[in-house]
Amino acid sequence: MSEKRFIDAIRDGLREEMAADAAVFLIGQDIGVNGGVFRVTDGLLEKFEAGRIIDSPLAESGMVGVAIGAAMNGMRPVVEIQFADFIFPAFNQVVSEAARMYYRTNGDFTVPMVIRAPYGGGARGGLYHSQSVEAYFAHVPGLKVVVPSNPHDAKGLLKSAIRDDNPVLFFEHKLAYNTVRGEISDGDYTVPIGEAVVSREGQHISLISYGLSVHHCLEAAETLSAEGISCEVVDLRTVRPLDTVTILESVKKTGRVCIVHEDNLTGGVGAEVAAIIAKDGFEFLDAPVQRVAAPDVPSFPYNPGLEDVLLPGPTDIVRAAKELAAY
Amino acid sequence: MSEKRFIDAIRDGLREEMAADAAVFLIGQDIGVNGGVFRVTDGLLEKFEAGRIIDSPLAESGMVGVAIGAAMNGMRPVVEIQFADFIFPAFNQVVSEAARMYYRTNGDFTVPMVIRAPYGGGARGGLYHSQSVEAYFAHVPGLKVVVPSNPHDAKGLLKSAIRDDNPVLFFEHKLAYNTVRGEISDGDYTVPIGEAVVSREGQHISLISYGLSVHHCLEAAETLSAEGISCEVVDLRTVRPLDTVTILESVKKTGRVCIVHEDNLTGGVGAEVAAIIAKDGFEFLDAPVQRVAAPDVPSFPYNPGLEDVLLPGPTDIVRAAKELAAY
Amino acid sequence: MPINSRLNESGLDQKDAQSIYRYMLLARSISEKSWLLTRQGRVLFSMPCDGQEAADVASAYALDTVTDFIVPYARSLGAMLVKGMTTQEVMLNMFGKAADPNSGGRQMPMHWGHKQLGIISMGSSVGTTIPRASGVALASKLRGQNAVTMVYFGEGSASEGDFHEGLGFAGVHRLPVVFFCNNNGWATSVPVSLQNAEPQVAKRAQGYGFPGVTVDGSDPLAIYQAVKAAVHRARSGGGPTLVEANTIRMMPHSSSDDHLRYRTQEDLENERKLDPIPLFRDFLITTGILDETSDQELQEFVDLEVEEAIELADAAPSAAAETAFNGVYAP
Amino acid sequence: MPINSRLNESGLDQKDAQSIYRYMLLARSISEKSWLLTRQGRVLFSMPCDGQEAADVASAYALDTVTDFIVPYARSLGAMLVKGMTTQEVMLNMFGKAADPNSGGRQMPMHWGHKQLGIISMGSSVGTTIPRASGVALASKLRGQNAVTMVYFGEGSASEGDFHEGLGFAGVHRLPVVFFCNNNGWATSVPVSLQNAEPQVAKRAQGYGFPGVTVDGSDPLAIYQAVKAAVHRARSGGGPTLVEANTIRMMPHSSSDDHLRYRTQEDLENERKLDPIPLFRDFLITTGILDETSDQELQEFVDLEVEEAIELADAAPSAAAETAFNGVYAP
Ligand SMILES: Cc1ncc(C[n+]2csc(CCOP(=O)(O)OP(=O)(O)O)c2C)c(N)n1
Ligand SMILES: Cc1ncc(C[n+]2csc(CCOP(=O)(O)OP(=O)(O)O)c2C)c(N)n1
Ligand SMILES: [Mg+2]
Ligand SMILES: [Mg+2]
Repeated sequence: MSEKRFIDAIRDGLREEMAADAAVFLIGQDIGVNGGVFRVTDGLLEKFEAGRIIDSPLAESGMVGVAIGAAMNGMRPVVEIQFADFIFPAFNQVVSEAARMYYRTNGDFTVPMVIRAPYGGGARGGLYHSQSVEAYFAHVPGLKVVVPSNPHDAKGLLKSAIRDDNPVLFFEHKLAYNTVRGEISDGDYTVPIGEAVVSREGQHISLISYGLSVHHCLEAAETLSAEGISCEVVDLRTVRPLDTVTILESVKKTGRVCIVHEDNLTGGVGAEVAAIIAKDGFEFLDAPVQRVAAPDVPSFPYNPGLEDVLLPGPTDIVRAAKELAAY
Repeated sequence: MSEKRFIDAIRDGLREEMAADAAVFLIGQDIGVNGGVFRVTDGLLEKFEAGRIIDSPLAESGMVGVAIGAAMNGMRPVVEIQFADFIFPAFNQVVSEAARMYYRTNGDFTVPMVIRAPYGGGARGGLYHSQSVEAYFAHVPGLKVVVPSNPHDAKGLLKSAIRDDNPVLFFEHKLAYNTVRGEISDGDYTVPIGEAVVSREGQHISLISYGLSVHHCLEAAETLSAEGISCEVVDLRTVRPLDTVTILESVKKTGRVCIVHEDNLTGGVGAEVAAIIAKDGFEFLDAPVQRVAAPDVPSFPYNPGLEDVLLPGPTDIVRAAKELAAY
Repeated sequence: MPINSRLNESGLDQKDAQSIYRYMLLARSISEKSWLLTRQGRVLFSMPCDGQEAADVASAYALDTVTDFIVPYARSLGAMLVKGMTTQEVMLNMFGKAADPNSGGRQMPMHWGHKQLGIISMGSSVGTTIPRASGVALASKLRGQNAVTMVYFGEGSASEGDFHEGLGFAGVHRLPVVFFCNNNGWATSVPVSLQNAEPQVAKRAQGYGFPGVTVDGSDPLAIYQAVKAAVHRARSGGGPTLVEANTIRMMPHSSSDDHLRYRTQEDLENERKLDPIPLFRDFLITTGILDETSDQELQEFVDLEVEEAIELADAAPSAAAETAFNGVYAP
Repeated sequence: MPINSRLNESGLDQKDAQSIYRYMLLARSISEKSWLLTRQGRVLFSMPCDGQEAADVASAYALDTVTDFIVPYARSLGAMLVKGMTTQEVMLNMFGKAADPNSGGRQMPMHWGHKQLGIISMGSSVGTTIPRASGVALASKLRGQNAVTMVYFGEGSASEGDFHEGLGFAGVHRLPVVFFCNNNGWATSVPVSLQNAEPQVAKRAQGYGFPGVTVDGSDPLAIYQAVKAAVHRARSGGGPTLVEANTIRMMPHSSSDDHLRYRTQEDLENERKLDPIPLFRDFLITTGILDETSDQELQEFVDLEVEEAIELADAAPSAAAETAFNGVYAP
């Protein structure tokens, strides 16, 4: 075990998988000499043969299309989209092509491709460098969508994603890169895609979340415990497929649920989690299903005051949890 | 009042709005001489001056980008995407640009644009001519999303959409064009965006739906009434913004809900409706919230047997409703 | 140029010419019969390739049909046959049956894909194939394999942004890929004049730093020669080429289309003069490579092959309905 | 060519030349001071335009600044000034304040848009502006107005599919639009050699059926002349032109970038010789249009204007936090 930053865990994961499998290569904007705008790929260029790290032209659809083609011809590309916000030009390639290649060819072709992208607000990036985009992809059969919250999971899930024969979207909160640290297993390990984990045990309320918001939940749980409210924090880790077993077990235990994400409320991943609970967890429920999320505004404005008022955080979770506890 | 086909109602709406406002123009593939692949614009070319109906190159992103630009310079474009499935190349223009223009310019610019597209399965169109895509857009602040079920609403909502200063997505089920008929008001009328309607009153179960699926609900309600189960059918008509008042009123009345759509289950519009009910309708609920939707498969395969087994229909609704009634 | 030396110059021998002719006849026969099947309601959809058989067949003939890759589009039937898809397989595809190697009936007819044959699967969203082809070629290059990838598309689809992004990337990395554009002058009902102000797609190549050539789409020898050179260039590290064939579309866009809504009979009849099949037949007969009798026999043989395939495909089982739920994710 | 006749030939008079020079100085001063503000943490983001002031200013100068439209990109500061945005407004934008006419602090700095000035709002997603510009021009044409639309973008952004689709459409409809590419050789850290095998973007124009020209981006007279001709062509129904200026990028990509990770000092110093401001100053002084004293005065005046704007903008109120919830939908 050793302590690592989130960013280093991801870089280690990339380096180890590239070293282990010659089919793995990276493609993205500014990922070569420059090491990526967040420096995730810093130092990798020197370590590998030419062609293993490709600085792409400014053309997201082409980049993903190229990766799909390479994946269909035996490679395992890892694409970096500079900001999650800029995945939309490639939406058609991801949703119409990568996601359904296996199904449409009746199992003949696979697309073992990973798309990594930094997401999330709080970095004063304005409307186009702050978005959460996981909900769009969590709706798509054929895709897997991973949003890790800590270095250990990030590395283990990234390795699983690269070894997976399906296209996987892998979202990394940009604030996590340098601020989130954690213990990480030694050696080669993986974390399975599709399994949630209980990050903190609790009795009264289930806080269900993923990505950076898990830390807000843990913080809120700490605050609430001082007031005698015991929260269980479920870290989904994967938002497609959802681990319904772990979700429902927690609901069964607590009977009260608050789902938390940084994405906009309406049609976010929280909606699906709430719908699952409203059906299969109905008998366990002692209170309305709460959601804490960004309001329905197009991402976060640039001006810090305007951004901060929209960013969901521990205070909002505490408020919602108290409402639940009082119900 | 007169009886019209769904397709004629839409064509009338287009023609009347074009005649009434010189700023309205149409752009799409094959919509000119050919009248559109579904013939929605049939006969319009001769009626209007050159330039009012533009046959676009095969370039959806460009087409929508052009429409946005024209809308920002005083026009009210109506874009036809040939099949809803082909809106994905334009996803970035719709989601990053049109949806947030008003917000990002602090109210300086509006984008009064309508995007029409035929959606839905059952026409043996295979994986790329059968999709429901409304959920992707229902997640986007700044967009309005309309899915009418009958000729009267289609015409009235289309007129509202064209006169709206926000970008509106308008989805028309391709099976409805020639098979769904209905009475339609005379003269110039509109139907407001954002208001659901109760298509059939009932006591025991609320069937909440939109688009062609409303007809499946009505059929199921008829079947169920023979067995003493009284269903209320709520036609959402608009899936963003959702009419939560009408939804909750119906749930309050019945206490049992089944949401129905043709789109895939996970992350569909039904998830958001269920989440709203699980929160604000929790006290009214007497049973788990059910959803009837297409399974999580990438759209509908071409082979009729493979398609039919996936298409949700009246039988599925009857089954779900009986489960609810028995709960 | 004397007719015989045209053959010599193209690099093809008499056997090749016969083989190309046979594939062209086969593609035409399948296309025509598929059309009839849609009129009879036995098949639900077809996209005829009538008029572009020379382009498809002769271009694919310039590939190493075992190791090279094809990224097709819906009208690439001729190329599919050259690449090794059997008439039987094509007909299983037309009928959407379980044994269809392209998709087991999941995709619409003529949505090709066959991993073992090196045919990279296509969906319906046009243009997406183009960067994919660059990616297939990139993979070959990264592994040091000298396979060439050829991608087919229509001039209408070349308006999509993916065309631009796919060609741009291939240029930068000098990828072993040939971009083959069938310019038939129509994107469904939209004439080329409303698609692009420059009607020849090949003119765009210089913007990507590699050559573009336009050839007569009714002349299999010219097509073969142009593509052979492009394939050689690609295989020897010279990078991509954009080859454009000016072809004709003798039939409606698809079985759902009625081209008389936007084309005149006269226009269609004029175009028929460029039908590559009688033109090539005349050439082969004039040069003594073919005689009337063997042509007659060949046509009958081909028709028989297609008829048999139709009957077998029609009788073949569809995939069991429950299988529609399967195979969303690879294990 | 004798220096004075160069001015005559360009169609500009002495006053114009002085005005262009003043705008160039102003853009440089704002850009430099904004950079400093980011280093001080008073402003959070900037995208310097240092090195491309001639391209931005002289091109915009060729427009009718009242009736024509500009679709800018983040480095189009010089064009914004010519189009009528005040230094004060620019600084309100840099500080993200409520009175910023571009977005009231909602967008990042240098994300321009101002309806009354005919500046069409841009977001961050590069390339999307290009078909939008064609749409703005289409609207003018449909209404029979003879406004011209000019859209600015970098050569890196010209790799996006939207570039292709925007130019294609404009060509077909002969729209009154000028596509202006600032080719500074870099897309952040990616050199043009990794962006496209053909380094000159203007070469792509012929593929869309209209002319493309490349000009020296450090020479305001050449730029003005080329754009003037393009604007004239557009206004008189001749359709679009793609004008490419070979410019330099003297500063890092943005305040978040460190260009020494991928560029050498030597490279930067060499490029500095093409700095358009001293070059144009020399020209003006040699031709007697400017003297050292008035130049000095002008620079001080400009700097003062910027300093004052900074202080006012810094002191100006931010939008109230609760307003962040407002204005998602137009009423
Ligand atoms: C992205 C997308 N938009 C629209 C369509 C509908 N469509 C299918 S083929 C076609 C025309 C294609 O024209 P072209 O590329 O010239 O090929 P051709 O049919 O002439 O051989 C259209 C509009 C589609 N399949 N995909
Ligand atoms: C769609 C999209 N992808 C990536 C980015 C990130 N990005 C912003 S500017 C830029 C480089 C732009 O290069 P160029 O167009 O040449 O303009 P320059 O900065 O050189 O003036 C990149 C990669 C973006 N803004 N939008
Ligand atoms: Mg064509
Ligand atoms: Mg550049």
